[in-house]
Amino acid sequence: MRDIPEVASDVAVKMAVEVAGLTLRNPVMPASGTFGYGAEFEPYLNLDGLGALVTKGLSLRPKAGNPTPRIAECSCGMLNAIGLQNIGIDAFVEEKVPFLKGVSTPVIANFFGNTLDEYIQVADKLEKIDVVTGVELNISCPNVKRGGIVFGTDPAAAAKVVSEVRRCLTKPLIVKLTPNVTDITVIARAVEEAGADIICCINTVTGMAVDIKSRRLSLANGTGGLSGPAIKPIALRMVHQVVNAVSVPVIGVGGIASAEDALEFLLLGAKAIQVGTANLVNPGTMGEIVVGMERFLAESGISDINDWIGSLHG
Amino acid sequence: MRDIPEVASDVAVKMAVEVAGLTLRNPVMPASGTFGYGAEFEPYLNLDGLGALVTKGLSLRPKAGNPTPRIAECSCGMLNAIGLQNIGIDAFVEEKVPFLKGVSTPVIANFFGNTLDEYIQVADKLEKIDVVTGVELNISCPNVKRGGIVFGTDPAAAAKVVSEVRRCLTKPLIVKLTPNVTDITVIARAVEEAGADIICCINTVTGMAVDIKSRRLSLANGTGGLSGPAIKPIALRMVHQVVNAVSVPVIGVGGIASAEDALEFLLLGAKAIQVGTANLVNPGTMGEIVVGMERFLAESGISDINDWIGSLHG
Amino acid sequence: MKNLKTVVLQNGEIADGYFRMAILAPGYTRAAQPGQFVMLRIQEQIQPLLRRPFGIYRAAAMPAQCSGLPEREFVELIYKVVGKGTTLMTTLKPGDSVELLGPLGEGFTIDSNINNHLLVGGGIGIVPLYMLAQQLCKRGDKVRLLMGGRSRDDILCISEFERLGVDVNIATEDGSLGETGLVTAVLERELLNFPQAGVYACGPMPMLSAVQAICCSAHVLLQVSLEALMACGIGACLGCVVPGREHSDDTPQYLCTCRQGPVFAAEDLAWPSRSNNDCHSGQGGK
Amino acid sequence: MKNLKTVVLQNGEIADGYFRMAILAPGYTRAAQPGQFVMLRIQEQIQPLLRRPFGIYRAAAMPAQCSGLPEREFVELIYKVVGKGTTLMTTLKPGDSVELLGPLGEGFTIDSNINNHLLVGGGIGIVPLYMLAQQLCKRGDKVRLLMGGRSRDDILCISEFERLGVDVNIATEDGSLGETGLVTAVLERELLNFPQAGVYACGPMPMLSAVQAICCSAHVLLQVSLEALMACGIGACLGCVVPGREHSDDTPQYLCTCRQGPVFAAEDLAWPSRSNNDCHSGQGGK
Ligand SMILES: Cc1cc2nc3c(=O)[nH]c(=O)nc-3n(C[C@H](O)[C@H](O)[C@H](O)COP(=O)(O)OP(=O)(O)OC[C@H]3O[C@@H](n4cnc5c(N)ncnc54)[C@H](O)[C@@H]3O)c2cc1C
Ligand SMILES: Cc1cc2nc3c(=O)[nH]c(=O)nc-3n(C[C@H](O)[C@H](O)[C@H](O)COP(=O)(O)OP(=O)(O)OC[C@H]3O[C@@H](n4cnc5c(N)ncnc54)[C@H](O)[C@@H]3O)c2cc1C
Ligand SMILES: Cc1cc2nc3c(=O)[nH]c(=O)nc-3n(C[C@H](O)[C@H](O)[C@H](O)COP(=O)(O)O)c2cc1C
Ligand SMILES: Cc1cc2nc3c(=O)[nH]c(=O)nc-3n(C[C@H](O)[C@H](O)[C@H](O)COP(=O)(O)O)c2cc1C
Ligand code: FES
Ligand code: FES
Repeated sequence: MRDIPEVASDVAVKMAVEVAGLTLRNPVMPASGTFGYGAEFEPYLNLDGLGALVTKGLSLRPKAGNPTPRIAECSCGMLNAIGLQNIGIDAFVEEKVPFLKGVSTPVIANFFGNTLDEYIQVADKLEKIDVVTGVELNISCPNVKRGGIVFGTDPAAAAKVVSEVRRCLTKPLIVKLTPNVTDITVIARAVEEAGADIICCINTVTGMAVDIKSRRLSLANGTGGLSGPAIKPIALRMVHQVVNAVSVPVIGVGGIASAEDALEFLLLGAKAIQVGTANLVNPGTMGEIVVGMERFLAESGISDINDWIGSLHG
Repeated sequence: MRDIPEVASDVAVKMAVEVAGLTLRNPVMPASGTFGYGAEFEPYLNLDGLGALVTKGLSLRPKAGNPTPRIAECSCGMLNAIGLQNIGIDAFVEEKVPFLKGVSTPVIANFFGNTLDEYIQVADKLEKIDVVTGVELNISCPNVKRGGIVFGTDPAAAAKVVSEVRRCLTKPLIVKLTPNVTDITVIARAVEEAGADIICCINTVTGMAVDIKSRRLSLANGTGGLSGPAIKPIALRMVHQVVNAVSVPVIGVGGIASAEDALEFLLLGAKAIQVGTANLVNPGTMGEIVVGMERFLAESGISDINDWIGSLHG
Repeated sequence: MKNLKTVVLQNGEIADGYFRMAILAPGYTRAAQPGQFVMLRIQEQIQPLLRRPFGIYRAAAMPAQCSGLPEREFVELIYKVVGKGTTLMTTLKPGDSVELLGPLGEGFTIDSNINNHLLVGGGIGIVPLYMLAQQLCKRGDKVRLLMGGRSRDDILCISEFERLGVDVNIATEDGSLGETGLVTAVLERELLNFPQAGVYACGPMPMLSAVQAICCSAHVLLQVSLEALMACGIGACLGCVVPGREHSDDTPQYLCTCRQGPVFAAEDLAWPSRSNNDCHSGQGGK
Repeated sequence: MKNLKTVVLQNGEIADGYFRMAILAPGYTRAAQPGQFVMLRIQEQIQPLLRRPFGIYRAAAMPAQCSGLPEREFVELIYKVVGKGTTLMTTLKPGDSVELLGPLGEGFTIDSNINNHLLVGGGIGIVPLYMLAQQLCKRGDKVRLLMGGRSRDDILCISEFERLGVDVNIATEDGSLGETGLVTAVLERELLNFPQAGVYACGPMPMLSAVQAICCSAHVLLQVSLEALMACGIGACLGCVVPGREHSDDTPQYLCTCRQGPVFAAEDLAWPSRSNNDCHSGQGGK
């Protein structure tokens, strides 16, 4: 019986990365919606040992989310239809920002809107919050009819929201893409052109579960977002595609649960990675990932993680 | 230690289904490319106990397929980049048809072409092979640059190939769709309109794997098709969408490995199901699925599987 | 709250389909409160992906042994085999590794003005009531357990409650043990005898609804321990919410079962019974 | 060829990182041919998804016991722990369930005109050679095993070959057992002594390539047992192919390792060595 290892190591590997103006202690950060607002993980993790903190998706007004059941376990994955429940941007400032001020890690605020105007209003507010170092624009949530899917699957709509939001923001702007499209490179290029500093992919893959005993869909919402190890091959493919399609840096997400998983995304050229579902399974995961990456790189004779990033052999 | 159960049971459940002119003993059939040409499974399965046999995808000329490595295991799934290796339609007639004549189960020939003309030529030939009861048009293989992806992701191109092939065929025409699209209902409606008798979904989801030890992509082809339990939630979602979008019957495929999995797809309204990767893991799977479905239905007091199909509660 | 990489000490069947598992758990004797739960990771594998939530039945310590083994704290779970995870749990043997996240959630609130307590359990709902009974008995209060189940096989651990000094009433639907019928009938009767009692209930939702309706009309305080699908157990995913008192379809109000619960004052929740709103005056806050 | 739902009889470490497992396998003593393999399903779970291929080391029967146990046929595997599946295999205990698909593939072809045999093994490549040695020794032929490995830990089961009457030469790269160096050096030398020998090799690909080049120049017949990634093991998925003799980038020719192999006549395969084509006249078909 042992405790979860701390985020620290004396292996001499330089882990810091620069991602379009964001200076990160290491390339590991949580995926939005799987880390609450950060404080929930304090007992299990040294928050100051992470590359960044990413908040639950914020909207202009508080959002109650979908009816229950909201989650279902699947083979090597889970479906969620939380429906973007969140306390809203104002309560975030009041209730969560004070805690985040005490953390030395850069804070990235994930946000979304139901309309273009809402996106802009939230961006305006986020620009003014000091503790927010960067923002992550979610144009990809597949759960809420008007909360993303229209923006994220159509290149013109995606470009529009990105350029509008861009105008309110001096902070680094991450745009998070949905995998539920025929060709993710088309969307990636559109949002790059519209002013995205960083592209983050992927959000969840739309899925469904059904219960043959009750003969009902398992989620009250019908469909939900598939996440976890099951989607890692899809995420790797899309990160590879996007890295080769755009020149802005890419953050890889999808099914990362171990240092090896994280190293795979970096090898394909992702400059940083996010951990989602694995935080729910084991709140100490990200600490273990940082330590594991350092160990692997040290053993491979690599002293700077930037030498690993994108170093895939022909 | 016991042997795999036979495909047979004395439970009094009517298992036969009618699918657009195809009369099937039960709704269970193999997914193309995971069952060879049938004979490979004789030692493990009573071929006459299946709903249908579906062949490996056939092309006009023999096809060598992709270089190796061609497969990679993933969490709850596998990637394949076989590249549609097959013996070609003529060798099929010479070498495989004689065996298939000895099987009482309807034979469905899966096929594809690199060009519209090739599709038509193969369809012409299949129409003339007596033992072929139905055909399955693969417009969805994601592995071969010109062998499908263009047809399967664009509604106009999909409709074109379907209507051209339709003209050569009196036999029931199944069209198999790729999941790698933004909105599968658009493609489904297009191929329905163009003359598909049955829609089959889904083919594999494009994915990738990478090996951090060799720092290479795991598949020689780069990307591959993800299959197995990992994709079941995606397949269920798409089957649900397509069932609600078209009026032709739907065959469900993707991650089915047990009777419960099969019953889920049928509950959503699929009229039949295909088993792919699970055949590779356990060549007796389909026999176990048929027996397991009968048992479940009998225990649920359902005497005709048609009463189960589409009986999802509001 | 910690994530312990620890080991199973004991695991065995105690009744048809019910198992009891002891897990090495330093710190739990002091930290665990009645009504709290743990998230158990059955094996360090990807499948099944999610941890499983289980109420804490008991936290205790094995004394140090002459053989040199030091004192060892452990936590005990009692689980019903229902699906993939619990089936896998039955295969665990002493020494097998598990991960234990906990103790989690808000447990029962003990009101010092109430000295008479009715604990109502249905089947596996017995679990969170034992530590509650321990604490209440330690205060010298009068504690009565009303235990229901389908048949005698669903009535667990009764003698352990009796040893604490708890009076026990049993009701089974098939009459194989105790009275024949539902435990809610017993509750209605006992509330006549103890009209000032505090009620604490854990069991299937239909039972909890019936208990709520009864307590509501009897104007007694009720706390319920709920189950909900959980991914994280720590308030991060918002998968485990239940409708709160103010909930309506138009203005949803969701409470987090893993963090604001699993024990709730009944009056904080939305109940199907229409009389609910009338209750709130009668029932005190948690 | 059958899929047996069966049980493990024995499983234990025989050298650092190498295990030996016996599995109950009715029918195998008659059915299994030297060089064939099985696909093992380690547990009836979704993860790891695919079966793992293993050569058949030996198939035999335990005699009936006075205690009433009937005669039991079993198959023995020897495996190296390299990844997820083989790590999981080390945890299997007697009585644990596994599924065994086999015996599969085409094994070694024994040419009755050849009476002198050189078996070349590298590390775990020893596995398919034991049954081959059994059969060749039974014919009264002269059989010599040339065994290579990184260090003494990689040299397995030698005494069992010796008990069959096989002469054994060992070479290790670090010199910790036998000669220092590569087994291919031993082969070159022995081919001078036995210029008419048939050669049978199993081991890592670089070793097989070197063996092929040597046999090619020596004009002796070579059979090689290959490894390939496999999903099905029965010729259904076409995942396991290797380039055949006629293979080129323009006109690929693929052979199915699980069905046309795993043992191939070297001349039927494509080899990196340019001298390959010159060989074919010198080497007979399998
Ligand atoms: C706070 C809390 C305390 C609990 N205490 C106990 C206890 O002491 N003893 C006991 O036997 N059970 C208890 N349960 C229920 C227990 O968590 C489930 O029986 C268990 O998770 C089922 O897992 P499975 O893999 O066997 O079932 P499966 O049906 O295969 O599980 C599939 C998914 O559904 C979830 N799930 C299934 N049933 C339930 C349920 N009733 N409640 C919550 N999630 C469920 C699983 O966690 C898993 O994510 C408690 C639940 C909660 C929320
Ligand atoms: C015909 C044949 C006979 C074999 N006989 C033996 C034997 O007797 N003893 C022995 O120790 N090993 C043998 N191997 C190799 C053995 O199959 C692999 O070592 C094993 O599959 C590794 O599984 P893993 O889960 O531990 O490794 P992982 O790397 O986790 O496996 C991931 C995937 O790669 C595959 N894989 C990894 N290494 C190999 C390999 N070398 N060959 C084929 N597939 C591989 C696995 O099957 C799995 O699908 C044989 C392989 C073949 C094809
Ligand atoms: C419970 C849950 C809630 C999520 N909420 C959000 C969200 O609010 N905003 C967002 O952009 N992504 C959200 N996601 C998606 C994740 O950030 C991530 O993109 C996805 O889960 C894939 O990564 P994973 O496989 O590591 O979980 C959520 C995912 C889960 C599982
Ligand atoms: C090895 C392999 C080969 C395949 N070959 C074909 C093919 O030739 N034609 C085709 O339409 N689909 C092919 N498929 C896709 C399957 O038919 C099926 O649609 C997919 O695997 C999803 O089902 P599953 O999860 O049950 O495997 C192949 C799949 C695999 C795994
Ligand atoms: S289980 Fe994740 S918030 Fe409660
Ligand atoms: S492993 Fe499937 S064809 Fe050989």
